[in-house]
Amino acid sequence: MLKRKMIKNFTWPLKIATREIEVTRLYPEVMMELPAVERGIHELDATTCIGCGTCARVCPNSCIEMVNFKFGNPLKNKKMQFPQIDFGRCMFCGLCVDECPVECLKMGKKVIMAGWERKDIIKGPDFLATKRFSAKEVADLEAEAKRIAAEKAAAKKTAAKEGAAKEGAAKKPAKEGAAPAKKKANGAEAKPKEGGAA
Amino acid sequence: MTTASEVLSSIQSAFPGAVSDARVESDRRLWATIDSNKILDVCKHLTNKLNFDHYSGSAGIDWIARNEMEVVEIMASHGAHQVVAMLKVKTPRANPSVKSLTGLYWNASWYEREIWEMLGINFEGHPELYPLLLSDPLVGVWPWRKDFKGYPDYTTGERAVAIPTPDGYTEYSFPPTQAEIEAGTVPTERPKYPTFLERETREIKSDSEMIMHLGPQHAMVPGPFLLDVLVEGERVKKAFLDIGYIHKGIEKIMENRTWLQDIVYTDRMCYVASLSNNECYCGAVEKILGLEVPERAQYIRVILEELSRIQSHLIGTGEFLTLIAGVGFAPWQYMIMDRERIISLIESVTGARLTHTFVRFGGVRNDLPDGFAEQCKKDLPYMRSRIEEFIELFAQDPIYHARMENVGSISPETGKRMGCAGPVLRATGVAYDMRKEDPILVYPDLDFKVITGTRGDSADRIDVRMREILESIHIIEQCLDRIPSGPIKTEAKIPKKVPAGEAYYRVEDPRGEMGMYVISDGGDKPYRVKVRGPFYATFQTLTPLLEGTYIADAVAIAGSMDGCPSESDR
Amino acid sequence: MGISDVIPVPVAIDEEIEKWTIFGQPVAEVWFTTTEKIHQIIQMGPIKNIFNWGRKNSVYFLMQPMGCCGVEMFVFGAAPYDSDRFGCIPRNTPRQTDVMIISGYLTRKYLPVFKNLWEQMPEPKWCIAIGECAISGGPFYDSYNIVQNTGDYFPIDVYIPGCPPRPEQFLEGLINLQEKIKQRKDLREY
Amino acid sequence: MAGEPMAVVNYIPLIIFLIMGAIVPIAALAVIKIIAPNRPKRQKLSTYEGGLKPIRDAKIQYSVQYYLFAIVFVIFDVEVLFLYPWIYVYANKVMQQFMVFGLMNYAVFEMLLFIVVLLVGLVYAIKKEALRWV
Amino acid sequence: MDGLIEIITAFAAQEPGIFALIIGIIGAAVLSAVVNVGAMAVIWADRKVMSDFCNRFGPNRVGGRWGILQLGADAIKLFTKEDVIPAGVDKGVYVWAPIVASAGTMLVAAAIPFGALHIGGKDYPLVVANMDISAFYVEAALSIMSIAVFMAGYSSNNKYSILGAFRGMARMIAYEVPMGVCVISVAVMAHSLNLVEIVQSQTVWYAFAQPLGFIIFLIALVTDLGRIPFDQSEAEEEIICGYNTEYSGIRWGLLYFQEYNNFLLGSILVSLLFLGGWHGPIIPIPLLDMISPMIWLVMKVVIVIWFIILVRAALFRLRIDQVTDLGWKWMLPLSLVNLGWAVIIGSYFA
Repeated sequence: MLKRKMIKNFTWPLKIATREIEVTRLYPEVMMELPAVERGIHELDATTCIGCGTCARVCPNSCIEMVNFKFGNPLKNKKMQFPQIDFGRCMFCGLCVDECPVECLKMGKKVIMAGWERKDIIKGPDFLATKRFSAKEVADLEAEAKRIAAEKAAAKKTAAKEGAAKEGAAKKPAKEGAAPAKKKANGAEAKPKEGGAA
Repeated sequence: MTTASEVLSSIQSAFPGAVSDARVESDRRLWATIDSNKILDVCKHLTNKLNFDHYSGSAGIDWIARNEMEVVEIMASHGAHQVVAMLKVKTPRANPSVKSLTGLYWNASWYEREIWEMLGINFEGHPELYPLLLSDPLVGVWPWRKDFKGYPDYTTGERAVAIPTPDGYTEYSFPPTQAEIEAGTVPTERPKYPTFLERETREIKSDSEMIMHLGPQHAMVPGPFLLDVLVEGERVKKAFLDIGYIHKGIEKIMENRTWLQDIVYTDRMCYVASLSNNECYCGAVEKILGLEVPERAQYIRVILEELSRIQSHLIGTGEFLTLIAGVGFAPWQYMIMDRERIISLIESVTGARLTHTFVRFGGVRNDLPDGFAEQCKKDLPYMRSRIEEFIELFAQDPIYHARMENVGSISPETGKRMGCAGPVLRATGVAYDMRKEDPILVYPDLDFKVITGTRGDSADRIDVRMREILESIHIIEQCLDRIPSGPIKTEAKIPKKVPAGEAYYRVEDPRGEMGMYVISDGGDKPYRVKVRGPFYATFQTLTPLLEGTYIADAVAIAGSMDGCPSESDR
Repeated sequence: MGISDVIPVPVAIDEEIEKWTIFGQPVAEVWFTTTEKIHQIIQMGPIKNIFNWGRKNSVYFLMQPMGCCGVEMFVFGAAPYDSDRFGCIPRNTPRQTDVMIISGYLTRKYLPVFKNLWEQMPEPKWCIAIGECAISGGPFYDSYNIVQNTGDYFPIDVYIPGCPPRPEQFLEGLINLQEKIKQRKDLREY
Repeated sequence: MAGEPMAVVNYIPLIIFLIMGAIVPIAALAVIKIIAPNRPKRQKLSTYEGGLKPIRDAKIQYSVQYYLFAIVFVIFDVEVLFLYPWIYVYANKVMQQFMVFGLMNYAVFEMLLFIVVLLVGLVYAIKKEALRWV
Repeated sequence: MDGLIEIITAFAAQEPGIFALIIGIIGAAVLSAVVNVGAMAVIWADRKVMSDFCNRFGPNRVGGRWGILQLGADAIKLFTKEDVIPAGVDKGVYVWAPIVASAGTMLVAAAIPFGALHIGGKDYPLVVANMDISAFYVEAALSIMSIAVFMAGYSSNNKYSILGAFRGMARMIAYEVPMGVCVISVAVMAHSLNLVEIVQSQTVWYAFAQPLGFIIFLIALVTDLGRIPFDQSEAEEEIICGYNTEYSGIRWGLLYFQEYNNFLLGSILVSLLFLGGWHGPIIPIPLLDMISPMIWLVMKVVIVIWFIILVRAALFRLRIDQVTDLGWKWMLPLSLVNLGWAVIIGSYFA
């Protein structure tokens, strides 16, 4: 009995000591391979984001805020609002990703982030967007958006006119119909301009 | 086998008129509203005649619309039958007071103290109605009441004012803002009671005794809690436990988030067993919703919960080893190394290391990745061989035996009476495992044993955990063989609003029986979520165990409980 | 500002010392001028750099697990991530530590305790906030018992987001702290 | 060796070493007086005990049982001290000629007797639980 | 070479006082450097070997991949750390504890032979104070550390410290007697208490001649050094850092350093008493043959140090009552038995 006691205590560390070091992950030099489903730092596909704000609403921690960002798709995202994530509050639960209707928000394999100041870890769409349009493309799309808006406004006007003509009523309803259309066009224009100037 | 309806009829025949409203959900669940004057007799009857020897906790609910409060006593049995009786006792909201069960059940003390400090329900006959989780200035605001305005309207954390005390310490006060004073969230009258320190200082009887703080910052504590020992020499004469240093108010927060968002909070209750907590919450909600989980999703859940159990036991035991052997001891590092493998496996499915948010209503978040089964088949036999090595290491080490054997022994009767949970209870020889008692998911189809010990001491607790890992590996291997293909989420649409109802769901957490009592009032947020944490139950038993031991033993006992203060504090 | 402020002279022998002279000068004055000179030399650069090299390569942290991050802190110190590579080892008493890792929820009950621990650390000391709860209160930001904005109470040098951060991020925080010490950009002047 | 006079000069280096051993830490402490920061604060100087304020002073009356240890130690240590001069007797060539029972020399016999007495004393102390830890 | 030695011996015979003074001053200067560098090497080895057993790297960022400068970085940091003397401490004792520890180790170093030079077929031991009773003296001086531990713990006015102090003292007194008896058993066989003579008399290593004594001495030494499984006086998981809980900066550094100093000196003592000291075959290469006794001694010391580090990685910590029980109820009787054995063996087979 006595001779078998305590032997393993010594043999096990000795056995391990003769082995090559394999368990230590050599972080600063080599980042370990993370699985495909890793919930790391968010990646935003700005070309498809529609700026609906679902992510901001579903976040249990309300760490997502919608901010302006100019390199998106004004066709889909008229307000040009994109998520800005306060990583000082994000808990990487993935609910925003699950709930995103167009799957433009993803969580990537990148996990490393450190900030020397509190504001360093609040990351706007500029940091998050892995896919984005260039300034020129945005300008094109804006023009496109303008054109579409104008077309729509024209269509509405004509529709309103037709309606008015059909009903043969007074000018009032026609005016009502036209005014919102105009406003919409203005709104679509104003936001990107602001972004463009900045 | 006793069923819930039999229990109900037994109560009704023994105490006619005591049960005012009853609902038998299934063979295993009974909801009954008991006359508040007869609750003690009913409980006695249940315990003596119907084998309800497991007081599983109680929940306080503030029904502000009905202008009444409710205390739900959760009663179960240690294996004699599988009925969980939920006995509701109603009390008016104006001056809430119910009878205390501490005379009948030793472990009722903490549950009732918690309800008192959170909801202000007085318990007649409770010997020491002191605050448990909250700091002294917060007592009297009754934060879990529905009309508590401190949350979420006015959050409190931002205005701490540091006050240096004359003897060189800093205290913080949180002076009320104008808005809070107007809203009336500041307690005007506080109940009078001695503070924790005053209470324990009274116990010092002679000059050779001293009170030593083991915590809140101490190498022993896995999270902040205060274990004070009154020692003479090195012999512990009395131990005091103060928890609540990381009380986060999860139950209150969960009432103010949507059903889906709440999953996130269950993760953070016990971070080394977050999958079990996910499962517990989602299972309860699924029960209310009446959702069926696809079989593949059930298997995935079982696999991950067992993996989670393995890693939890490994880190628990690893921490324990550092306590009795110092950080220089090599094998605890081997445990952490092995745990990394399991963590990698879990991470490859869930995408996170600790907080998974993986289980969803009616399914799971994502499917098993390609190559998962192969990786498991590679890692699990390795794990098994390692665990066998650990068991051998402990078995042949005389110092380990000298340190651990007959240290902190719990007899089966004491274990039941004190309401221990999980490996701590099973080490005493009571085979009480939720996977067998209250089977969920596909556990009934799987073949596994409930591991029990014989002596109930610290060595046994570790041994039970180690052998449970082997059993978990066995379960996972079966699951991998049997897992069918198919959807991982139910096809039924999950509504934003959950219909009114209530459910109590129990799972076997790595630390034992975890139950969640979820009440819905038909809104998009839960009306009340009550968590019955396993470590909360086990934690209470710590203080009587420590009496008469040495300080080194006290550390070993506390370590062998595999503590998770985050879960007990919530 | 010198490395040390005024060297306190013991009260009892204060007068005694004032009488002493060396080379015709009062001893206390010689002492003060000498230390002043030494501080000036240290502040000039090279010696300070050596000091900072030593400080940055020997960062002992206070073992204080507070939440989920506490578990990762455990792993961070153990074999799989091996913080010892950077000369960073856990100590249990604040008296012997250099960096406080806030690894979780800071509650109202715990704040004074934590402040005490922080104050009892000898300078120079640094503070790393690990995880959401330590940075902003995290998911419990609106709880009645949680202290938000830890930065108001502790001078945090490095913020590491994550919930909990991976142990790699602990290392990243450590490396950032080392960089900060090296560049003397940490919040405290020594 | 036995029989040679003790060389007193051999003890001179000890004094030098003692001074040297004391100078090194004193020099280190002097260095930190100059180069280390010094910002005493009331709270910094307070006693550490898990972050909380300690309850009462640490200077307690330690258990009396503990001092029994010390007493037993003194007894045994003094007895063991007797063994050191004995070695000189044992090593003495002259002494080795005296034989007891024709088996062993006188010094050895004496020593074995002494050991037995010590062991009896030890057994007594253990039986009386003088060596039970507090 | 021989002439030089002759001159020195002649001088030593003529003016023993002055010779001792000169040797003392040179020795103190050299040895304090050697011992301190040695202790740093031991700390470094402790960290590196420990990490080996855990399959990790240990310090590898400063001073190449072996992390040789890690200790330098630690030392610089400790020197620039704030000097905190807590308000409640008994200041005089608190300040003096590290100094006592340091002086104690230097006293040990004075009497320990650090090897020998093999010149002209003769071993010239390298020892500063070659006393007649140096074995006894060294064994006694090794436990000055316990006094320092008690001073540090008792003056700190901290509950963890005070328990550490009492534990350290109880542990020391439980193992001091067996350790002394083991030294006596060795002296019985060697017919001398002089360490040099003990080494020279070891035709058979005393580890083989009296294995029981060797084991007891090793255990007692580990206890004296306060290393696992006998590190109760600073059991980190029970009483934080034990006696040095309230020590910070260089004061803690000194205490910590002296532990390792003692570790080194204790290991040398084991090699001298039981492992044949610098005995070993002479390497037949010029110059190397001169220092070959040193090489053997260093090898033995390294093995002893490595073994004690292995023990730390392999064993659980004992409880303090078990430690004292083991000391009084097993070690002391067994050491007396060993003494009887040594006496009998020594008088019939020596």
